[in-house]
Amino acid sequence: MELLNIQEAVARFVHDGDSVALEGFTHLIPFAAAHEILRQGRKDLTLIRMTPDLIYDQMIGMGVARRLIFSWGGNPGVGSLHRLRDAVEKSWPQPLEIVEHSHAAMASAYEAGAAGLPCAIFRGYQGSDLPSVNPQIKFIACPFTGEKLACIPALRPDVAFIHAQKADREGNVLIEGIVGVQKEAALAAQRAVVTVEEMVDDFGPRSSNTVILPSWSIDAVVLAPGGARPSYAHGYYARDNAFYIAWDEIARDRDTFKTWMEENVLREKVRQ
Amino acid sequence: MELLNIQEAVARFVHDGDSVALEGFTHLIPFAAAHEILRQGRKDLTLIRMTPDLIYDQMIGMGVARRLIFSWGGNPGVGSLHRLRDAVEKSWPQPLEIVEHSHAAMASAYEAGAAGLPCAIFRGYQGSDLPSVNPQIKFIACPFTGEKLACIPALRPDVAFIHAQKADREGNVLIEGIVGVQKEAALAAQRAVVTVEEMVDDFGPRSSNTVILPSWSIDAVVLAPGGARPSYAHGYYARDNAFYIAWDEIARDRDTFKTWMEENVLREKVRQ
Amino acid sequence: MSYSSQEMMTVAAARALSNSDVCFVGIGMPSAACNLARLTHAPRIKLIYESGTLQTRPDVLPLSIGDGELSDTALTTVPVPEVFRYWLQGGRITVGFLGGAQVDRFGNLNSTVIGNYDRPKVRLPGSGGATEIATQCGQIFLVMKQGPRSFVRELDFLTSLGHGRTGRERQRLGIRTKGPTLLVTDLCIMRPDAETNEMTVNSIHPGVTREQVRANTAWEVRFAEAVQETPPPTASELEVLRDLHARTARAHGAAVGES
Amino acid sequence: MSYSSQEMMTVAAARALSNSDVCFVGIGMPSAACNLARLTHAPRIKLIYESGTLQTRPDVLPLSIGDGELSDTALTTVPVPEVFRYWLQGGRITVGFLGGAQVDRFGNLNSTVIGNYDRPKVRLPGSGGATEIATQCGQIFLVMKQGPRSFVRELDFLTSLGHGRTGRERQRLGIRTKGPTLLVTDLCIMRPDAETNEMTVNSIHPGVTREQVRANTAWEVRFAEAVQETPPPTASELEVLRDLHARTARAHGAAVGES
Repeated sequence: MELLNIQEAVARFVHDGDSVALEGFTHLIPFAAAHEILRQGRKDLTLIRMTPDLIYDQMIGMGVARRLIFSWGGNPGVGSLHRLRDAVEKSWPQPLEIVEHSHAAMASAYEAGAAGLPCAIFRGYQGSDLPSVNPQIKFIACPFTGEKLACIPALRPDVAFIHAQKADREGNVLIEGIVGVQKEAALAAQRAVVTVEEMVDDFGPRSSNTVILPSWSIDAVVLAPGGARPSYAHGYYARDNAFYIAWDEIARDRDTFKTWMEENVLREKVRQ
Repeated sequence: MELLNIQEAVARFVHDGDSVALEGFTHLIPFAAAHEILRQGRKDLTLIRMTPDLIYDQMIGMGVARRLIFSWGGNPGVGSLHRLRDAVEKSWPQPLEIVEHSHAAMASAYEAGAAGLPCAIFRGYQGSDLPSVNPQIKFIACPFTGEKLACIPALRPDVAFIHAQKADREGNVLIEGIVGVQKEAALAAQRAVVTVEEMVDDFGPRSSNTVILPSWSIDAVVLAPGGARPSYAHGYYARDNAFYIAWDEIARDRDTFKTWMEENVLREKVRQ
Repeated sequence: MSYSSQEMMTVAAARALSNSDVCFVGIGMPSAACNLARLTHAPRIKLIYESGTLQTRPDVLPLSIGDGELSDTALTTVPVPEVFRYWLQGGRITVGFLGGAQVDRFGNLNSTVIGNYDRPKVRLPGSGGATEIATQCGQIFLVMKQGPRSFVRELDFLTSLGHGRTGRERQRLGIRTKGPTLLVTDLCIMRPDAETNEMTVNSIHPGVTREQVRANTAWEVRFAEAVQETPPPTASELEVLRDLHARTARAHGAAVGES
Repeated sequence: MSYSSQEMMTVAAARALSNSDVCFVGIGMPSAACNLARLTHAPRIKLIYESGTLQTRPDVLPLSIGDGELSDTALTTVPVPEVFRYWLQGGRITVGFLGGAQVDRFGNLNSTVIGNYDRPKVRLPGSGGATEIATQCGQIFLVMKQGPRSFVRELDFLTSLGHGRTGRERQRLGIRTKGPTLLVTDLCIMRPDAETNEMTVNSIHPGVTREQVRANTAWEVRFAEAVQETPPPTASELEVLRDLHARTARAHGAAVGES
């Protein structure tokens, strides 16, 4: 584990063509990391996320992705992800290959990745058309009961970014609240970077079973207060629901989107 | 979920011939439940436990088991489980069929049971003789990589007993410290009974990610303070290491063992 | 007391829930219906959101499936793989709420694409949890606004299994859960026919005609022998629902989560 | 300073550990060696017990793998399925310590039975975590008292794979971890031969003769070209080790966990 800034972490760990998971199930979405990947101009990425959310709508709209592995691509409680739709429906700004799963499948595939397995089995996709459009969905028979179970490849991203509340001075990371698939994504990845709200000397008194990623299970910690905005960080700030609603208008039009990204994401580079 | 006493819970939920898991990985071993099963004279049980420990040494020595599914059968830090050995080596007091696994296998099999799956896959048993003596260990090929993975049946006990720190007035159960496979065992079982140190009105302020079994996921809660002795309950009492050492002498001899059980376990019935 | 068709739909869905239900809740109308049930006749209902919040009691409706409010008021919050593996696949959920862009007469759902999968006219969000919710909850309540483009003869894509394209698919696949037992719309309530599993109108909301129901269904919709009139929302149901929406609007700083 | 052969063994095992190790620790001698390393030259070593305690720093040696002390002093404690799936099988452990009732010249272990499996002379505890520890840790350190009945020509049962019955089994099975790279006994230190993987004496403890090593090994034990004398325990190593044992004895109320 190394303590890096976000520029260093992205420069060091994200390469053109990588498969990248920026996870965070509604909570703790690592926007700061995504924005730095955009500023550094990475391309040809395979993006992996259960819920692409605004974070991948932005990345897809900026043309960094050639492939998306996902299970639910909407703006939660609001509607469509217009940039994702534009890419799939009209190949703008470039064609986007999609590998589509259900949530249960993605969650099991991250779990299998964290567990070092090549594949995950679960009872899934029964009666659904999804297996007919995703060749990565296969079925195997239980050798004891004969039951047909779904089997999909484990997710093993080249690099995962997650956001967490705290790191201590050793670089251990504490996550609390809706923990989603963040721990699994970090453990499943070849390289894992955690952006955090806060660095503390010591986590202090806590439950024995607190969700902690030890320093030796991740590659870098980056101090990034507010790094999950406009999503939220339990104990730090609330979800900016108004922005999620406003995004519908911003992203609906290609030019409005590009202008917004230029002004609010890409120009950040100059300031630093 | 019902609130029962231990006599009612055993009478209601444990039948002759059942497969029974009394779990607790070193911590929170449900001795009070085991002793009541002995007092009620159940027989022909299939006992399931990763570490049979003193709890199953007692049950096996008293002749209630015809079958044992396990992965490590020693007295931790002390030596042999003499009653288990006597049953396997000399069929005393009756023959004991054994189904033997590794810890990784048992843990994955409980996980699969909790997840409602018929089997578990993992990377295991490579190069070991165990598959040659346990026909429940099979191997399947990953359909994506061809890798050979171990596959074993999920554990789905007829009934599981676990011990926990607290239940609230709704019958939700809180477990803290070394949580072992207790949650998985309870969720994998057809019927689950939890003995607890303490009943509280409400768990009060706590971490969002506290290990809690909701009332609707278990069948009964039993108030049984000290119910894990001579093992321990984090926050309540320490492990009685001296008793674990003393057990070596008690259990070494058939008559000494029977006398001890008679005096310390079976006679409890009279007192109540 | 006057009410909207959206309110009628939410109330009708809420009434189908009971104190003994453990409910897998989606965002939007299902969330409103489940919380309305919890705040009225079913205070002991257990609500689970796929973000891992078990037995949660939000004071306001969440905008997303993973709002902080859900975790703050939950009995506990577990990882997402655990929610799908131990709780949903483990068979512990009695009712799942689903909707989609299209439904057919057997309660199958499309939430994936309009048009061809590889060249979609409209790319929809996709399955999310729906595909396994549809087969692993004890029963499924469908809630959707009715219209001829959403209540279709044939789905463009079958995302989540209802009773299958023949009405008999669940049995053939060895699925032991019941599938769609209820379809609540803004016009009526349908239930599967005991013989064919075709979703059949059992109850029509006050002021709605059979013609309206027919005009808003692309298949030849069947009516049960005895069709009831849905009891209108009571004053107290409406009051609780409107309070919930008012609190939600204040909390989110915008008029969201309508119904 | 005089010392026992048990102390020599513990110290020799401890020295093989470094600050960069993440160690899967068993009870007894491995626990003493790992904690001795942590309290002397390797303060940043990470110790994991199979009860789920990650990065634990016990003040006294645990009697069992799941003593409260381990959880109280751990960074965090995870469920047992997670320890075996995410942490061991996930490939995050650099060193595993193993021992058994029998070891053969290729470092394979028997902790299952003496005699026939179905009619055992002595039923041993069994695998526990050992079978997968043996193949999934980066490397394995074996620690066992040497004797002709435990250092055998042929195992009665192969519980945990070393280099296999031919010395080449790991490669054949596609296993990428190193297996036994070190065997520490009360008499000597062995390492696998670079060509054959046969465990070969590299270092003999002070005061021990080659004859003693031969007499306590049932196979024809090989010696490396240059055999060292193991440096004896230093005064500070012994002091820390004895303090640890004294604290442990006081805490457990009995003289357990020796060396």
